[in-house]
Amino acid sequence: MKAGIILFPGINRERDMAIALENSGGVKPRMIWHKETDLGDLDLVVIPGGFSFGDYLRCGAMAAQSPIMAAVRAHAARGAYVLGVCNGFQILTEAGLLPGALLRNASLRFLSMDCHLRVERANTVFTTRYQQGQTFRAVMAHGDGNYFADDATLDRLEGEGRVAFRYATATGEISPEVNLNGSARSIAGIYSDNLRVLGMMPHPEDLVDPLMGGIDGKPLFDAIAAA
Amino acid sequence: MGRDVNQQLAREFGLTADEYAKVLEIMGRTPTLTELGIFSVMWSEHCSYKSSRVWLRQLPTKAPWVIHGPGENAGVVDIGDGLAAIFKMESHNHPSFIEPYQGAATGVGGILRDVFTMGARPIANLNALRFGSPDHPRTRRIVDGVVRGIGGYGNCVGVPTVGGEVNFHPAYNGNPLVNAMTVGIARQDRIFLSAAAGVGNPVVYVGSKTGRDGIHGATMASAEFGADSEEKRPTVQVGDPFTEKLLIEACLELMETDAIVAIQDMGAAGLTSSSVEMAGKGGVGIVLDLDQVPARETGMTAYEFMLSESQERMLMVLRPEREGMARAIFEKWDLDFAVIGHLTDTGRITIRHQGRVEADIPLAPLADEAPLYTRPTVESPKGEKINPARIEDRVGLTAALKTLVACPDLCSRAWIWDQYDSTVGGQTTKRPGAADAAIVKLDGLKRGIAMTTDCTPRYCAADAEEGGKQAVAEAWRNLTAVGARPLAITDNMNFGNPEKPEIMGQFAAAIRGMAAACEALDFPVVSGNVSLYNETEGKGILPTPAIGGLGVLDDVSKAVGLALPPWLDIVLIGVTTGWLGQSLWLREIGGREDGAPPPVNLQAERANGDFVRAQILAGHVRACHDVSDGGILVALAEMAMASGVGARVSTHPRDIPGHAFWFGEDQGRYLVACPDSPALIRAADAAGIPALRIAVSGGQDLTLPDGGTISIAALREAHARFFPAWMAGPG
Amino acid sequence: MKAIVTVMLKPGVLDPQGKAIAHALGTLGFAGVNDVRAGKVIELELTETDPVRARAQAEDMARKLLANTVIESFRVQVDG
Amino acid sequence: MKAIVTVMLKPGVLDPQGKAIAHALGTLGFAGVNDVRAGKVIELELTETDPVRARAQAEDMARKLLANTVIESFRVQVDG
Ligand SMILES: Nc1ncnc2c1ncn2[C@@H]1O[C@H](COP(=O)(O)OP(=O)(O)O)[C@@H](O)[C@H]1O
Ligand SMILES: [Mg+2]
Repeated sequence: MKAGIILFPGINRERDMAIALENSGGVKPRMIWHKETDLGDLDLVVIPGGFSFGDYLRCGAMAAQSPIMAAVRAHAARGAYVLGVCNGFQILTEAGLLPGALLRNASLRFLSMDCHLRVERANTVFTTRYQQGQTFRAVMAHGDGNYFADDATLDRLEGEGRVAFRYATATGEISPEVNLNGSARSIAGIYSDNLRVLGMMPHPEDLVDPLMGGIDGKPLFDAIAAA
Repeated sequence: MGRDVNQQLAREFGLTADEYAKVLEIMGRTPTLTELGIFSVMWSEHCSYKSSRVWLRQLPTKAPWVIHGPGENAGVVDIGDGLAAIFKMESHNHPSFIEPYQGAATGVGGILRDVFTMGARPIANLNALRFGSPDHPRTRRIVDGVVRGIGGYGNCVGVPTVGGEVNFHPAYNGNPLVNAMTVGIARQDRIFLSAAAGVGNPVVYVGSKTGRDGIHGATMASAEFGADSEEKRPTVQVGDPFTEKLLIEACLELMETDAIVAIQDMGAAGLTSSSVEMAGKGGVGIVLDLDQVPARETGMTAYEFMLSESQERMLMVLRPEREGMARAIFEKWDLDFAVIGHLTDTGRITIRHQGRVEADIPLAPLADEAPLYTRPTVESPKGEKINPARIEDRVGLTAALKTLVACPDLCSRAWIWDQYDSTVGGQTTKRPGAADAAIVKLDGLKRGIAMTTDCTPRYCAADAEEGGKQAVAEAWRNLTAVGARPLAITDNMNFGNPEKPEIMGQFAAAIRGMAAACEALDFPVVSGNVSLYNETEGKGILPTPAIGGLGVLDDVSKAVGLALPPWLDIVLIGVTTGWLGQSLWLREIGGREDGAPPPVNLQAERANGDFVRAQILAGHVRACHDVSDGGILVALAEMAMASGVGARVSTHPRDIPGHAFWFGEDQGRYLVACPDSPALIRAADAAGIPALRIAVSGGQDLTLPDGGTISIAALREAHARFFPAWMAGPG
Repeated sequence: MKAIVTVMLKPGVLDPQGKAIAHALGTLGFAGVNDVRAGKVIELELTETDPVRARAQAEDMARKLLANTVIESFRVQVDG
Repeated sequence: MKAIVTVMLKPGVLDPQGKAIAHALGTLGFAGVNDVRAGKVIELELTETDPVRARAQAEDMARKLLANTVIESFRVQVDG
């Protein structure tokens, strides 16, 4: 698995992501500056979290216009894998690679805490190491994670099995109390129509080491590494 | 501005008649407006430490592991593996009162720059906050803005905010304290200092453009708030954390090379203090051409350029042959890069602007003849020792515990830290609330850094010397409680008007106490900051010497947190006398804020702590928590709430009243949860350390010695209530 | 020439900020506030001096960057 | 009656958003953008039907809540 991490100015979880990828795959990912235009023959492109361009104007809006995004589009179009986490998810929606948008958290506050995600589909390249319906812990750290799409789009995502994760209780119940950012239908992550592009708000990469509080996020990276 | 420079103007700039006379003597002529501006900021309290320097000298600053003590942008200690921790704390009190969000945000930005300017990648931020009474009409908006500002800046730059402390007291109604601390890590062979060298070398400006931001911020920080503080408002600066993030990355990239001779952030008094200090420390001269300074606004004068406090800027001296390479790095990161001058052998600072010399000052006297005051001190009477037997308990243990865990000074701070990204970087081993000190692991190593901020202002108000001692001891204790080896501290001395003898008396006494504790605990001061004039219309704050402590763990997997596991014995380490003076029980339950604060026995402190640390590192302890605000029962409740596991508490020694035993605030104590308490107590006996088994963990309730029972769920509910409920209130 | 681009959330997109402001105005004692919507305004100082062309430019910028038309609508106003 | 409150940073106050937007527009190939300032707009639907009183109300709200007058200035526009 050849992985690359895209660096936009203001991205800040690239090192966390590199550790998680190397930890599972054994290979250091390539770091790719946003002004580059060629991704080479990477299998996986990761857009990590942070505040690209300060999140000024709208989260992800300016990064979505960067030169590298044409290459990311081509990479996705040829069926290669893309993972966008947090700001990465916001950038993928702004770039039109995933539907919908991420609005301000309903509480209007930054949310930094653990949450539980329910695996809505366990047979994608990202989730083979999880069980369908199981929950795992991930670290939430965002101000704009409130997933929005119109009802037709939400129906289509659900109908096509493209909801990746939902915010849930530890035991897998969906409820407004644990949908802290107010996301439509408790959606925490979605796939592209070919299931090869995944965008998600919480950070699996910050739970891959028992010393940092757990390894709930590790199966996701193990699964990609094995793909 | 076109005003005549004279004594009247000098006074408006904050210089006394004597100070202005000294300026005239140094210059041998009437200074220009720009020169007067430079003198006034360099000789302000904020930059010159003129009231505090004589006292700061008493602090111990040396230890074999100290690489750079006070005098550089931040303190530097050896943490092993060829690495150094670089850290400092700084206040942004006055700006945070005027504009809480931007004041706090730019405070974080400023302290980050002090740390990465020395070559360290920042790995953690902490903060120490004091606010007015929750009932005061301004407090809620200040808390909201300060917390958002700290989060807004820290989250965006991608440095985890891992710890801090918060107190409320009416003495801060008109003057909140916002003290921010940053810790960074550098290789010991790549530490960058600020002393300029190399006549002819280019002086380079990088970062954001200069605007008319915060002109005279340094003198504002050196003056009391009066009715005219509204007038001072335009001096507020807006932070740009995105640019700061770029600046961090660009500087660290350049620091991988040999291009930099010297570097200094532009903090208070911006271009003035950075250029004066760099050239002054290096014993060289400097010429600046202000026409080359990247400007955000048009028509700026030399005076404005020199005094602007625009954020996110740095000044560097480079090797001339590396200029092109350095420029390319900063351009890659979309940052301004401009050669704005060069070093000379004149020993003077010469400022040119639009073909004119706007300032020409000899550097040595500007530094050496800076005013230094030994201001008169009067020590305040100390609180009286309170006999616990004479304080009646009218509420019982259960009700008192429930009230205490819910009060603003003890309730859960989750509402705050839930707004701070504490995990970015992927190395945070103990997040806020998990342990007495935060722990961040070093990438790729077993080693980790433990950090804490501490001060108990109500103790300092009752007895500044004991309070100063206690603040240092508590920081040391909190590091010890996770298993870390305490190395050094940074401090932030927040006091009132130094021209009042009783305030200088508090300052002197606090320093005395701190120095004694630093000495006894081998815990030197390596950096710090002084914030004076924290008063509103004559009313002073509580004396608040905030301490930022740093320790090291050779192996972070050995660290313990405070969450109580089930089926363990809980052993109390240290002597309990039932000290109720200045305790939170006395204030919240007894309705009295008086008495002498608990004394710190430094020998016992050290012995107890060394014992606890050794037990933790030997693997005999599963959870540990120091006993501080609220006493033993509050400490135990905090351990129980952290895990959801209850405990059954034993009876206590008969010679002390129950409420005094369980809620008194004697110092130097810890609760440790261990599987084999007889062995631990035997070891303690052998070492002469007081140890007493006080509880057994398990179940879902806390069962108290008077038979009362309270569920952990109910405690948690009471503990969590205050902040969200208060914040949802009007206004 | 100055162009002012105002970007608002589309009707149907939840506006928690507007809601929070409405609530806060209520607690401050302002009555008679039926609805509040919060949006962004971007003021562009353009070299272009022809109002028609300036408007077209600003609209193009809004479509490409300033607004996300999945959730937002915009209006452009050109000032002499 | 509708009142529109536009809140901008005061002249001279650093506007990081505006700066970043200007930069992004440049990267997108838009030339002739000399300056960009970013602000907020709050649209209030008021019960008040008298334009003078509606304006006075909105100004009061702006001063008390909508604008942070330490660093921001505001303007109010009342729409029929
Ligand atoms: N209370 C203190 N104790 C020890 N050192 C201090 C104290 N206050 C300031 N210092 C040291 O004095 C130097 C100048 O501090 P300061 O002016 O706050 O730095 P900066 O220029 O970054 O604002 C620093 O090295 C700082 O660590
Ligand atoms: Mg400095």
